[in-house]
Amino acid sequence: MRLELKVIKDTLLVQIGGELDILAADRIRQEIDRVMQARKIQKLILDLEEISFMDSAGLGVILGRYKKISAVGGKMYIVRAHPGIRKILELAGVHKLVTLCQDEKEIISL
Amino acid sequence: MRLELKVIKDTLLVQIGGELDILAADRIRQEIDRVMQARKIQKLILDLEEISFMDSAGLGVILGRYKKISAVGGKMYIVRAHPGIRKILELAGVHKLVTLCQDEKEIISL
Amino acid sequence: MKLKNYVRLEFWSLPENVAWARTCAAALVAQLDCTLEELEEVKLVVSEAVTNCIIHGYENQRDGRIVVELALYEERVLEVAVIDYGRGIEDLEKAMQAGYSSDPERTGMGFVFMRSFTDHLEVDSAPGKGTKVKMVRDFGQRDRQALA
Amino acid sequence: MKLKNYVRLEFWSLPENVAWARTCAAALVAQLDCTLEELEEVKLVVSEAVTNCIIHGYENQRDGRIVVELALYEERVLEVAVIDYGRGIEDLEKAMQAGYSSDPERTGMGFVFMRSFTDHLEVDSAPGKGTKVKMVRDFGQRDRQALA
Ligand SMILES: Nc1ncnc2c1ncn2[C@@H]1O[C@H](COP(=O)(O)OP(=O)(O)O)[C@@H](O)[C@H]1O
Ligand SMILES: Nc1ncnc2c1ncn2[C@@H]1O[C@H](COP(=O)(O)OP(=O)(O)O)[C@@H](O)[C@H]1O
Repeated sequence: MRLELKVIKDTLLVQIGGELDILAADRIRQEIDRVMQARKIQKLILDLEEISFMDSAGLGVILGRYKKISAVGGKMYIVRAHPGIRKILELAGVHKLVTLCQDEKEIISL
Repeated sequence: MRLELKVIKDTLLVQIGGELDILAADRIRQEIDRVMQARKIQKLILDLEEISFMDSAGLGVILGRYKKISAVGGKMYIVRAHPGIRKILELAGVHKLVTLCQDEKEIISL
Repeated sequence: MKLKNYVRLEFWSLPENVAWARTCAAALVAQLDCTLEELEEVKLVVSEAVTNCIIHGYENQRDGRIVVELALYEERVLEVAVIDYGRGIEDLEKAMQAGYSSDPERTGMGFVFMRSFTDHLEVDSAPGKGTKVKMVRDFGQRDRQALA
Repeated sequence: MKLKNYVRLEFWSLPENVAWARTCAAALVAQLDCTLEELEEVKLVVSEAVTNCIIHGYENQRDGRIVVELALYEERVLEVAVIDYGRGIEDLEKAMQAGYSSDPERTGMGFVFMRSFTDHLEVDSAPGKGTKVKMVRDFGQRDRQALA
Protein backbone atom coordinates (compact mmCIF):
# COMPACT_ATOMS: atom_id res chain seq x y z
CA MET A 1 0.00 0.00 0.00
CA ARG A 2 1.23 3.47 -0.90
CA LEU A 3 0.01 6.62 0.84
CA GLU A 4 0.79 10.26 0.12
CA LEU A 5 -0.68 13.28 1.90
CA LYS A 6 -0.47 16.86 0.70
CA VAL A 7 -1.91 19.94 2.41
CA ILE A 8 -2.78 22.97 0.25
CA LYS A 9 -4.28 25.72 2.43
CA ASP A 10 -7.36 24.12 4.05
CA THR A 11 -7.37 21.17 1.66
CA LEU A 12 -5.92 17.72 2.38
CA LEU A 13 -5.20 15.68 -0.75
CA VAL A 14 -4.67 11.97 -0.07
CA GLN A 15 -3.34 9.64 -2.75
CA ILE A 16 -3.79 5.96 -1.95
CA GLY A 17 -2.27 3.18 -4.01
CA GLY A 18 -2.44 -0.61 -3.90
CA GLU A 19 -4.94 -2.76 -2.04
CA LEU A 20 -7.22 -0.97 0.38
CA ASP A 21 -8.23 -3.70 2.81
CA ILE A 22 -8.10 -4.37 6.55
CA LEU A 23 -4.28 -4.31 6.55
CA ALA A 24 -4.05 -0.89 4.89
CA ALA A 25 -7.09 0.57 6.65
CA ASP A 26 -5.45 1.22 10.02
CA ARG A 27 -2.48 3.07 8.60
CA ILE A 28 -4.58 5.25 6.33
CA ARG A 29 -7.02 6.07 9.11
CA GLN A 30 -4.19 7.11 11.47
CA GLU A 31 -2.29 9.25 8.97
CA ILE A 32 -5.34 11.15 7.77
CA ASP A 33 -6.62 11.73 11.30
CA ARG A 34 -3.20 12.96 12.43
CA VAL A 35 -3.12 15.66 9.74
CA MET A 36 -6.76 16.57 10.29
CA GLN A 37 -6.02 17.09 13.97
CA ALA A 38 -2.92 19.21 13.36
CA ARG A 39 -4.36 21.46 10.62
CA LYS A 40 -7.71 23.11 10.05
CA ILE A 41 -8.82 20.98 7.11
CA GLN A 42 -12.10 21.88 5.39
CA LYS A 43 -11.75 19.86 2.19
CA LEU A 44 -10.64 16.24 2.14
CA ILE A 45 -9.89 14.81 -1.31
CA LEU A 46 -9.18 11.11 -1.75
CA ASP A 47 -7.46 10.19 -5.01
CA LEU A 48 -8.23 6.51 -5.65
CA GLU A 49 -6.66 6.21 -9.12
CA GLU A 50 -3.89 3.85 -8.00
CA ILE A 51 -6.19 1.61 -5.95
CA SER A 52 -6.21 -1.93 -7.34
CA PHE A 53 -8.59 -3.44 -4.80
CA MET A 54 -11.01 -2.21 -2.15
CA ASP A 55 -13.35 -4.04 0.20
CA SER A 56 -15.66 -2.96 3.02
CA ALA A 57 -12.67 -2.32 5.32
CA GLY A 58 -11.56 0.33 2.84
CA LEU A 59 -15.08 1.64 2.66
CA GLY A 60 -15.03 1.93 6.46
CA VAL A 61 -12.02 4.23 6.29
CA ILE A 62 -13.76 6.43 3.74
CA LEU A 63 -17.05 6.65 5.66
CA GLY A 64 -15.19 7.24 8.92
CA ARG A 65 -13.27 10.19 7.42
CA TYR A 66 -16.54 11.51 5.98
CA LYS A 67 -18.02 11.61 9.48
CA LYS A 68 -14.97 13.42 10.87
CA ILE A 69 -14.82 16.12 8.22
CA SER A 70 -18.61 16.61 8.33
CA ALA A 71 -18.42 17.09 12.11
CA VAL A 72 -16.19 20.14 11.59
CA GLY A 73 -18.34 21.48 8.76
CA GLY A 74 -15.97 20.39 6.00
CA LYS A 75 -16.54 18.52 2.74
CA MET A 76 -15.19 15.33 1.24
CA TYR A 77 -14.47 14.38 -2.38
CA ILE A 78 -13.32 11.26 -4.17
CA VAL A 79 -11.45 11.64 -7.46
CA ARG A 80 -10.39 9.21 -10.18
CA ALA A 81 -12.21 6.14 -8.85
CA HIS A 82 -12.15 3.28 -11.41
CA PRO A 83 -15.45 1.66 -12.46
CA GLY A 84 -14.93 -1.36 -10.15
CA ILE A 85 -14.26 0.85 -7.14
CA ARG A 86 -17.12 3.15 -8.12
CA LYS A 87 -19.51 0.18 -8.15
CA ILE A 88 -18.59 -0.65 -4.55
CA LEU A 89 -18.94 2.99 -3.49
CA GLU A 90 -22.36 3.15 -5.10
CA LEU A 91 -23.56 -0.15 -3.62
CA ALA A 92 -22.74 1.32 -0.22
CA GLY A 93 -24.37 4.67 -1.00
CA VAL A 94 -21.13 6.63 -0.59
CA HIS A 95 -21.90 8.67 -3.72
CA LYS A 96 -24.84 10.23 -1.89
CA LEU A 97 -22.58 11.62 0.84
CA VAL A 98 -19.33 12.27 -0.96
CA THR A 99 -18.90 13.98 -4.34
CA LEU A 100 -17.25 11.74 -6.93
CA CYS A 101 -15.24 13.80 -9.47
CA GLN A 102 -12.95 13.21 -12.40
CA ASP A 103 -10.09 15.21 -10.91
CA GLU A 104 -9.28 17.64 -8.12
CA LYS A 105 -8.75 20.80 -10.19
CA GLU A 106 -12.31 22.07 -9.97
CA ILE A 107 -12.51 21.22 -6.27
CA ILE A 108 -9.35 23.10 -5.28
CA SER A 109 -10.40 26.19 -7.25
CA LEU A 110 -13.85 26.18 -5.60
CA MET B 1 0.59 -20.77 -22.35
CA ARG B 2 1.03 -19.44 -25.88
CA LEU B 3 2.64 -21.41 -28.69
CA GLU B 4 3.46 -20.40 -32.25
CA LEU B 5 5.25 -22.52 -34.84
CA LYS B 6 6.71 -21.25 -38.09
CA VAL B 7 8.50 -23.31 -40.76
CA ILE B 8 11.04 -21.55 -43.02
CA LYS B 9 12.62 -24.07 -45.41
CA ASP B 10 14.25 -26.67 -43.14
CA THR B 11 13.98 -24.49 -40.03
CA LEU B 12 11.27 -24.72 -37.37
CA LEU B 13 10.92 -21.58 -35.26
CA VAL B 14 8.93 -22.09 -32.05
CA GLN B 15 7.78 -19.16 -29.93
CA ILE B 16 6.64 -20.14 -26.46
CA GLY B 17 4.97 -17.73 -24.06
CA GLY B 18 3.77 -17.96 -20.47
CA GLU B 19 4.60 -20.62 -17.92
CA LEU B 20 6.48 -23.65 -19.21
CA ASP B 21 5.64 -26.33 -16.65
CA ILE B 22 4.09 -29.81 -16.59
CA LEU B 23 0.76 -28.48 -17.88
CA ALA B 24 2.29 -26.77 -20.92
CA ALA B 25 4.91 -29.45 -21.55
CA ASP B 26 2.61 -32.03 -23.15
CA ARG B 27 1.11 -29.64 -25.65
CA ILE B 28 4.46 -28.19 -26.69
CA ARG B 29 5.99 -31.63 -27.06
CA GLN B 30 3.13 -32.83 -29.25
CA GLU B 31 2.99 -29.81 -31.54
CA ILE B 32 6.73 -29.70 -32.17
CA ASP B 33 6.91 -33.44 -32.78
CA ARG B 34 3.98 -33.27 -35.19
CA VAL B 35 5.72 -30.69 -37.37
CA MET B 36 9.08 -32.46 -37.11
CA GLN B 37 7.43 -35.65 -38.36
CA ALA B 38 5.64 -33.96 -41.27
CA ARG B 39 8.56 -31.84 -42.52
CA LYS B 40 12.27 -32.45 -42.90
CA ILE B 41 13.45 -30.11 -40.15
CA GLN B 42 17.22 -29.64 -39.70
CA LYS B 43 17.21 -26.54 -37.47
CA LEU B 44 14.99 -26.17 -34.44
CA ILE B 45 14.91 -22.70 -32.86
CA LEU B 46 13.14 -22.11 -29.56
CA ASP B 47 12.34 -18.47 -28.80
CA LEU B 48 11.92 -18.20 -25.02
CA GLU B 49 11.55 -14.41 -24.77
CA GLU B 50 7.93 -14.56 -23.62
CA ILE B 51 8.50 -17.30 -21.05
CA SER B 52 7.72 -16.08 -17.55
CA PHE B 53 8.48 -19.32 -15.72
CA MET B 54 10.19 -22.62 -16.48
CA ASP B 55 10.86 -25.67 -14.32
CA SER B 56 12.36 -29.10 -14.99
CA ALA B 57 9.24 -30.20 -16.87
CA GLY B 58 9.98 -27.43 -19.37
CA LEU B 59 13.60 -28.47 -19.41
CA GLY B 60 12.43 -32.00 -20.24
CA VAL B 61 10.64 -30.76 -23.34
CA ILE B 62 13.77 -28.94 -24.49
CA LEU B 63 16.11 -31.87 -23.90
CA GLY B 64 13.64 -34.28 -25.50
CA ARG B 65 13.47 -32.15 -28.66
CA TYR B 66 17.28 -31.90 -28.64
CA LYS B 67 17.48 -35.69 -28.74
CA LYS B 68 15.01 -35.90 -31.63
CA ILE B 69 16.68 -33.33 -33.81
CA SER B 70 20.14 -34.74 -33.07
CA ALA B 71 18.92 -38.21 -34.09
CA VAL B 72 18.21 -36.88 -37.61
CA GLY B 73 21.49 -34.95 -37.75
CA GLY B 74 19.89 -31.56 -37.12
CA LYS B 75 20.78 -28.75 -34.75
CA MET B 76 18.96 -26.93 -32.00
CA TYR B 77 19.16 -23.29 -30.85
CA ILE B 78 17.60 -21.27 -28.05
CA VAL B 79 17.13 -17.55 -28.54
CA ARG B 80 16.23 -14.68 -26.23
CA ALA B 81 16.33 -16.59 -22.93
CA HIS B 82 16.09 -14.23 -19.94
CA PRO B 83 18.76 -14.43 -17.20
CA GLY B 84 16.51 -16.45 -14.86
CA ILE B 85 15.73 -19.01 -17.59
CA ARG B 86 19.38 -19.04 -18.69
CA LYS B 87 20.44 -19.90 -15.12
CA ILE B 88 18.20 -22.98 -15.15
CA LEU B 89 19.43 -24.03 -18.59
CA GLU B 90 23.02 -23.72 -17.42
CA LEU B 91 22.45 -25.57 -14.15
CA ALA B 92 21.14 -28.44 -16.27
CA GLY B 93 24.00 -28.22 -18.76
CA VAL B 94 21.71 -27.44 -21.70
CA HIS B 95 24.11 -24.74 -22.92
CA LYS B 96 26.67 -27.44 -23.69
CA LEU B 97 24.27 -29.18 -26.09
CA VAL B 98 22.20 -26.36 -27.51
CA THR B 99 23.52 -23.02 -28.76
CA LEU B 100 22.11 -20.05 -26.84
CA CYS B 101 21.88 -16.96 -29.08
CA GLN B 102 20.59 -13.43 -28.82
CA ASP B 103 18.30 -13.77 -31.85
CA GLU B 104 17.56 -16.05 -34.79
CA LYS B 105 18.86 -13.86 -37.61
CA GLU B 106 22.36 -15.28 -37.72
CA ILE B 107 21.05 -18.84 -37.35
CA ILE B 108 18.62 -18.63 -40.24
CA SER B 109 21.25 -17.10 -42.52
CA LEU B 110 23.74 -19.87 -41.63
CA MET C 1 -22.77 -31.35 -11.09
CA LYS C 2 -19.36 -32.92 -11.32
CA LEU C 3 -16.58 -31.62 -9.08
CA LYS C 4 -13.55 -30.79 -11.22
CA ASN C 5 -11.12 -29.33 -8.75
CA TYR C 6 -11.01 -28.83 -5.02
CA VAL C 7 -8.53 -27.00 -2.83
CA ARG C 8 -8.42 -26.11 0.82
CA LEU C 9 -6.49 -23.32 2.50
CA GLU C 10 -5.83 -23.18 6.20
CA PHE C 11 -4.14 -20.20 7.81
CA TRP C 12 -3.82 -17.97 10.84
CA SER C 13 -6.09 -15.03 11.53
CA LEU C 14 -3.56 -12.37 10.54
CA PRO C 15 -4.65 -9.24 8.64
CA GLU C 16 -1.88 -9.83 6.06
CA ASN C 17 -3.43 -13.20 5.22
CA VAL C 18 -6.60 -11.63 3.87
CA ALA C 19 -4.76 -10.45 0.75
CA TRP C 20 -3.05 -13.83 0.51
CA ALA C 21 -6.33 -15.76 0.71
CA ARG C 22 -8.06 -13.68 -1.95
CA THR C 23 -5.03 -13.97 -4.24
CA CYS C 24 -5.08 -17.77 -3.88
CA ALA C 25 -8.82 -17.84 -4.55
CA ALA C 26 -8.52 -15.69 -7.68
CA ALA C 27 -5.57 -17.77 -8.93
CA LEU C 28 -7.69 -20.91 -8.68
CA VAL C 29 -10.81 -19.41 -10.20
CA ALA C 30 -8.71 -18.23 -13.16
CA GLN C 31 -8.89 -21.91 -14.19
CA LEU C 32 -12.54 -21.22 -15.11
CA ASP C 33 -11.51 -18.62 -17.75
CA CYS C 34 -13.24 -15.74 -16.01
CA THR C 35 -13.06 -12.08 -16.93
CA LEU C 36 -10.87 -9.79 -14.84
CA GLU C 37 -14.03 -8.22 -13.45
CA GLU C 38 -15.33 -11.60 -12.31
CA LEU C 39 -11.99 -12.37 -10.64
CA GLU C 40 -12.16 -9.03 -8.82
CA GLU C 41 -15.60 -9.98 -7.52
CA VAL C 42 -14.31 -13.32 -6.23
CA LYS C 43 -11.49 -11.45 -4.48
CA LEU C 44 -14.02 -9.13 -2.89
CA VAL C 45 -16.32 -11.77 -1.44
CA VAL C 46 -13.41 -13.87 -0.13
CA SER C 47 -11.89 -10.75 1.38
CA GLU C 48 -15.13 -9.89 3.17
CA ALA C 49 -15.66 -13.36 4.59
CA VAL C 50 -12.05 -13.79 5.74
CA THR C 51 -11.92 -10.29 7.25
CA ASN C 52 -15.05 -11.15 9.25
CA CYS C 53 -13.36 -14.27 10.66
CA ILE C 54 -10.47 -12.11 11.87
CA ILE C 55 -12.40 -9.11 13.20
CA HIS C 56 -15.59 -10.72 14.47
CA GLY C 57 -14.83 -14.44 14.77
CA TYR C 58 -11.48 -14.04 16.52
CA GLU C 59 -11.79 -10.41 17.66
CA ASN C 60 -8.37 -9.60 16.20
CA GLN C 61 -6.55 -12.37 18.02
CA ARG C 62 -3.76 -13.59 15.77
CA ASP C 63 -3.79 -17.32 16.49
CA GLY C 64 -7.24 -18.24 15.18
CA ARG C 65 -7.53 -20.88 12.49
CA ILE C 66 -9.33 -19.97 9.26
CA VAL C 67 -10.24 -22.43 6.53
CA VAL C 68 -11.16 -21.55 2.96
CA GLU C 69 -12.47 -24.31 0.69
CA LEU C 70 -12.76 -23.72 -3.03
CA ALA C 71 -14.54 -26.15 -5.32
CA LEU C 72 -14.80 -25.84 -9.09
CA TYR C 73 -17.66 -27.72 -10.69
CA GLU C 74 -18.40 -28.47 -14.30
CA GLU C 75 -20.15 -25.70 -16.24
CA ARG C 76 -18.04 -23.06 -14.48
CA VAL C 77 -19.63 -23.13 -11.05
CA LEU C 78 -17.58 -22.01 -8.05
CA GLU C 79 -18.34 -22.87 -4.46
CA VAL C 80 -16.47 -21.10 -1.67
CA ALA C 81 -16.67 -21.89 2.03
CA VAL C 82 -15.00 -19.70 4.64
CA ILE C 83 -14.87 -21.17 8.14
CA ASP C 84 -13.71 -19.99 11.54
CA TYR C 85 -13.86 -21.59 14.98
CA GLY C 86 -14.39 -18.33 16.84
CA ARG C 87 -17.18 -16.64 18.76
CA GLY C 88 -19.98 -17.28 16.27
CA ILE C 89 -23.07 -15.16 15.62
CA GLU C 90 -25.90 -14.88 18.17
CA ASP C 91 -28.58 -13.31 15.99
CA LEU C 92 -28.01 -14.31 12.40
CA GLU C 93 -31.00 -12.41 11.04
CA LYS C 94 -29.79 -9.15 12.54
CA ALA C 95 -26.21 -9.80 11.42
CA MET C 96 -27.30 -10.24 7.81
CA GLN C 97 -29.17 -6.91 7.67
CA ALA C 98 -27.61 -4.37 5.34
CA GLY C 99 -25.67 -1.82 7.34
CA TYR C 100 -25.79 -3.71 10.63
CA SER C 101 -22.47 -4.09 12.37
CA SER C 102 -21.60 -5.07 15.91
CA ASP C 103 -18.43 -2.97 15.50
CA PRO C 104 -18.81 0.83 15.32
CA GLU C 105 -15.69 1.07 13.13
CA ARG C 106 -17.23 -1.19 10.46
CA THR C 107 -19.85 -0.50 7.80
CA GLY C 108 -22.10 -3.55 8.02
CA MET C 109 -21.73 -3.99 4.26
CA GLY C 110 -19.83 -7.29 4.26
CA PHE C 111 -22.81 -9.59 3.79
CA VAL C 112 -24.35 -7.12 1.31
CA PHE C 113 -21.26 -7.45 -0.90
CA MET C 114 -21.12 -11.22 -0.47
CA ARG C 115 -24.75 -11.43 -1.55
CA SER C 116 -24.38 -8.93 -4.42
CA PHE C 117 -21.47 -10.71 -6.06
CA THR C 118 -22.54 -14.33 -5.68
CA ASP C 119 -25.58 -16.32 -6.74
CA HIS C 120 -26.14 -18.00 -3.41
CA LEU C 121 -25.10 -17.17 0.16
CA GLU C 122 -25.59 -19.38 3.18
CA VAL C 123 -24.38 -18.69 6.70
CA ASP C 124 -24.19 -21.29 9.41
CA SER C 125 -23.07 -20.21 12.85
CA ALA C 126 -23.07 -21.43 16.44
CA PRO C 127 -22.25 -19.04 19.29
CA GLY C 128 -18.95 -20.03 20.89
CA LYS C 129 -18.22 -22.55 18.14
CA GLY C 130 -17.71 -20.63 14.93
CA THR C 131 -19.12 -19.57 11.62
CA LYS C 132 -19.25 -21.03 8.13
CA VAL C 133 -20.10 -18.85 5.16
CA LYS C 134 -20.88 -20.71 1.94
CA MET C 135 -21.13 -18.88 -1.36
CA VAL C 136 -21.89 -20.15 -4.84
CA ARG C 137 -21.08 -18.29 -8.01
CA ASP C 138 -22.30 -19.61 -11.34
CA PHE C 139 -20.07 -18.19 -14.07
CA GLY C 140 -21.62 -20.53 -16.64
CA GLN C 141 -25.12 -19.11 -16.30
CA ARG C 142 -24.52 -16.57 -19.05
CA ASP C 143 -23.05 -19.18 -21.44
CA ARG C 144 -26.08 -21.44 -20.93
CA GLN C 145 -28.55 -18.57 -21.37
CA ALA C 146 -26.81 -17.59 -24.60
CA LEU C 147 -27.22 -21.15 -25.89
CA ALA C 148 -30.89 -21.45 -24.91
CA MET D 1 13.24 -18.91 15.82
CA LYS D 2 9.75 -17.53 16.24
CA LEU D 3 7.05 -18.64 13.83
CA LYS D 4 5.36 -15.56 12.37
CA ASN D 5 2.94 -17.02 9.87
CA TYR D 6 1.81 -20.46 8.86
CA VAL D 7 -0.43 -21.61 6.04
CA ARG D 8 -1.39 -24.98 4.68
CA LEU D 9 -2.66 -25.83 1.19
CA GLU D 10 -4.37 -29.06 0.33
CA PHE D 11 -5.33 -29.92 -3.22
CA TRP D 12 -5.81 -32.61 -5.83
CA SER D 13 -2.99 -33.98 -7.95
CA LEU D 14 -3.98 -32.12 -11.12
CA PRO D 15 -1.33 -30.65 -13.42
CA GLU D 16 -3.16 -27.29 -13.41
CA ASN D 17 -2.70 -27.09 -9.63
CA VAL D 18 1.09 -26.91 -9.90
CA ALA D 19 0.88 -23.32 -11.16
CA TRP D 20 -1.72 -22.57 -8.51
CA ALA D 21 0.42 -23.94 -5.68
CA ARG D 22 3.53 -22.00 -6.70
CA THR D 23 1.48 -18.80 -7.08
CA CYS D 24 0.08 -19.24 -3.56
CA ALA D 25 3.58 -19.91 -2.21
CA ALA D 26 5.05 -16.83 -3.87
CA ALA D 27 2.13 -14.67 -2.69
CA LEU D 28 2.82 -15.71 0.89
CA VAL D 29 6.58 -15.35 0.69
CA ALA D 30 6.09 -11.81 -0.67
CA GLN D 31 5.28 -10.99 2.98
CA LEU D 32 9.04 -11.38 3.62
CA ASP D 33 9.88 -8.50 1.24
CA CYS D 34 11.84 -10.66 -1.16
CA THR D 35 13.27 -9.68 -4.52
CA LEU D 36 11.46 -10.84 -7.65
CA GLU D 37 14.36 -13.20 -8.31
CA GLU D 38 13.95 -14.80 -4.88
CA LEU D 39 10.22 -15.21 -5.46
CA GLU D 40 10.95 -16.91 -8.79
CA GLU D 41 13.23 -19.33 -6.98
CA VAL D 42 10.52 -20.15 -4.45
CA LYS D 43 8.13 -20.78 -7.34
CA LEU D 44 10.66 -23.12 -8.93
CA VAL D 45 11.29 -25.32 -5.90
CA VAL D 46 7.59 -25.57 -5.06
CA SER D 47 6.85 -26.40 -8.69
CA GLU D 48 9.45 -29.19 -8.69
CA ALA D 49 8.23 -30.77 -5.47
CA VAL D 50 4.54 -30.60 -6.39
CA THR D 51 5.16 -31.90 -9.91
CA ASN D 52 6.98 -34.88 -8.39
CA CYS D 53 3.96 -35.68 -6.22
CA ILE D 54 1.77 -35.77 -9.33
CA ILE D 55 4.09 -37.63 -11.71
CA HIS D 56 5.93 -39.95 -9.36
CA GLY D 57 3.87 -40.06 -6.15
CA TYR D 58 0.50 -40.52 -7.85
CA GLU D 59 1.69 -41.60 -11.31
CA ASN D 60 -0.58 -39.03 -12.96
CA GLN D 61 -3.74 -40.16 -11.20
CA ARG D 62 -5.90 -37.11 -10.64
CA ASP D 63 -7.41 -37.86 -7.24
CA GLY D 64 -4.28 -37.86 -5.09
CA ARG D 65 -4.07 -35.50 -2.15
CA ILE D 66 -1.14 -33.08 -1.97
CA VAL D 67 -0.34 -30.89 1.02
CA VAL D 68 1.92 -27.84 0.99
CA GLU D 69 2.83 -26.23 4.30
CA LEU D 70 4.49 -22.82 4.36
CA ALA D 71 5.95 -21.37 7.52
CA LEU D 72 7.48 -17.91 7.82
CA TYR D 73 9.87 -17.45 10.74
CA GLU D 74 11.42 -14.32 12.15
CA GLU D 75 14.55 -13.09 10.41
CA ARG D 76 13.05 -13.93 7.02
CA VAL D 77 13.33 -17.70 7.11
CA LEU D 78 10.95 -19.77 5.01
CA GLU D 79 10.17 -23.43 5.56
CA VAL D 80 8.23 -25.34 2.90
CA ALA D 81 6.95 -28.89 3.20
CA VAL D 82 5.42 -30.72 0.24
CA ILE D 83 3.68 -33.96 1.08
CA ASP D 84 1.99 -36.75 -0.87
CA TYR D 85 0.46 -40.05 0.20
CA GLY D 86 1.46 -41.91 -2.92
CA ARG D 87 3.90 -44.65 -3.88
CA GLY D 88 6.94 -43.29 -2.04
CA ILE D 89 10.61 -43.73 -2.93
CA GLU D 90 12.40 -47.09 -2.65
CA ASP D 91 15.99 -45.96 -2.95
CA LEU D 92 16.29 -42.41 -1.69
CA GLU D 93 20.02 -42.13 -2.33
CA LYS D 94 19.62 -43.05 -5.97
CA ALA D 95 16.59 -40.77 -6.36
CA MET D 96 18.55 -37.78 -5.10
CA GLN D 97 21.39 -38.22 -7.59
CA ALA D 98 21.67 -35.45 -10.15
CA GLY D 99 20.23 -36.62 -13.44
CA TYR D 100 18.60 -39.76 -12.08
CA SER D 101 14.99 -40.24 -13.04
CA SER D 102 12.74 -43.28 -12.90
CA ASP D 103 10.82 -41.76 -15.83
CA PRO D 104 12.55 -41.62 -19.25
CA GLU D 105 10.57 -38.50 -20.16
CA ARG D 106 12.00 -36.55 -17.19
CA THR D 107 15.41 -34.98 -16.62
CA GLY D 108 16.23 -36.00 -13.07
CA MET D 109 16.96 -32.37 -12.25
CA GLY D 110 14.13 -31.78 -9.78
CA PHE D 111 16.11 -32.44 -6.59
CA VAL D 112 19.11 -30.59 -8.06
CA PHE D 113 16.99 -27.46 -8.45
CA MET D 114 15.41 -27.89 -5.01
CA ARG D 115 18.89 -28.13 -3.50
CA SER D 116 20.34 -25.27 -5.56
CA PHE D 117 17.67 -22.76 -4.62
CA THR D 118 17.24 -23.55 -0.93
CA ASP D 119 19.57 -23.67 2.06
CA HIS D 120 18.41 -27.01 3.35
CA LEU D 121 16.64 -29.98 1.74
CA GLU D 122 15.32 -33.02 3.54
CA VAL D 123 13.38 -35.90 2.03
CA ASP D 124 11.44 -38.40 4.02
CA SER D 125 9.73 -41.23 2.17
CA ALA D 126 8.16 -44.60 2.82
CA PRO D 127 7.36 -46.95 -0.08
CA GLY D 128 3.61 -47.33 -0.43
CA LYS D 129 2.96 -44.55 2.07
CA GLY D 130 4.20 -41.34 0.55
CA THR D 131 6.87 -38.68 0.46
CA LYS D 132 7.58 -35.48 2.37
CA VAL D 133 10.03 -32.95 1.01
CA LYS D 134 11.10 -30.25 3.46
CA MET D 135 13.01 -27.21 2.29
CA VAL D 136 14.36 -24.24 4.21
CA ARG D 137 15.33 -20.96 2.63
CA ASP D 138 17.00 -18.29 4.73
CA PHE D 139 16.40 -14.92 3.05
CA GLY D 140 17.76 -13.09 6.10
CA GLN D 141 21.25 -14.59 5.84
CA ARG D 142 22.49 -11.77 3.65
CA ASP D 143 21.05 -9.08 5.95
CA ARG D 144 22.75 -10.67 8.97
CA GLN D 145 26.06 -11.07 7.13
CA ALA D 146 25.93 -7.42 6.10
CA LEU D 147 25.47 -6.42 9.75
CA ALA D 148 28.26 -8.66 11.07
N1 LIG E 1 -17.18 -14.79 11.12
C1 LIG E 1 -17.97 -14.10 11.98
N2 LIG E 1 -17.92 -14.36 13.30
C2 LIG E 1 -18.68 -13.67 14.18
N3 LIG E 1 -19.54 -12.70 13.82
C3 LIG E 1 -19.64 -12.39 12.50
C4 LIG E 1 -18.87 -13.07 11.53
N4 LIG E 1 -19.17 -12.55 10.31
C5 LIG E 1 -20.10 -11.60 10.54
N5 LIG E 1 -20.40 -11.50 11.85
C6 LIG E 1 -21.39 -10.58 12.47
O1 LIG E 1 -22.22 -10.10 11.46
C7 LIG E 1 -22.21 -8.67 11.42
C8 LIG E 1 -22.39 -8.17 9.99
O2 LIG E 1 -21.31 -8.56 9.17
P1 LIG E 1 -20.97 -7.75 7.87
O3 LIG E 1 -22.19 -7.58 7.06
O4 LIG E 1 -19.82 -8.41 7.20
O5 LIG E 1 -20.55 -6.31 8.38
P2 LIG E 1 -19.28 -5.80 9.20
O6 LIG E 1 -18.19 -6.80 9.05
O7 LIG E 1 -18.97 -4.48 8.55
O8 LIG E 1 -19.70 -5.66 10.63
C9 LIG E 1 -20.87 -8.31 12.03
O9 LIG E 1 -20.86 -7.00 12.54
C10 LIG E 1 -20.73 -9.37 13.11
O10 LIG E 1 -21.45 -9.03 14.26
N1 LIG F 1 6.97 -37.44 -4.57
C1 LIG F 1 7.62 -38.49 -5.08
N2 LIG F 1 7.07 -39.73 -5.03
C2 LIG F 1 7.72 -40.81 -5.53
N3 LIG F 1 8.92 -40.73 -6.13
C3 LIG F 1 9.54 -39.54 -6.21
C4 LIG F 1 8.93 -38.36 -5.70
N4 LIG F 1 9.76 -37.33 -5.92
C5 LIG F 1 10.84 -37.83 -6.53
N5 LIG F 1 10.72 -39.17 -6.72
C6 LIG F 1 11.72 -40.08 -7.33
O1 LIG F 1 12.96 -39.40 -7.38
C7 LIG F 1 13.43 -39.32 -8.72
C8 LIG F 1 14.23 -38.06 -8.93
O2 LIG F 1 13.40 -36.92 -8.79
P1 LIG F 1 13.80 -35.56 -9.50
O3 LIG F 1 15.20 -35.21 -9.14
O4 LIG F 1 12.77 -34.54 -9.15
O5 LIG F 1 13.78 -35.86 -11.04
P2 LIG F 1 12.58 -36.17 -12.04
O6 LIG F 1 11.31 -35.68 -11.44
O7 LIG F 1 12.96 -35.45 -13.28
O8 LIG F 1 12.55 -37.66 -12.23
C9 LIG F 1 12.20 -39.43 -9.57
O9 LIG F 1 12.49 -39.90 -10.88
C10 LIG F 1 11.35 -40.42 -8.77
O10 LIG F 1 11.75 -41.75 -9.03
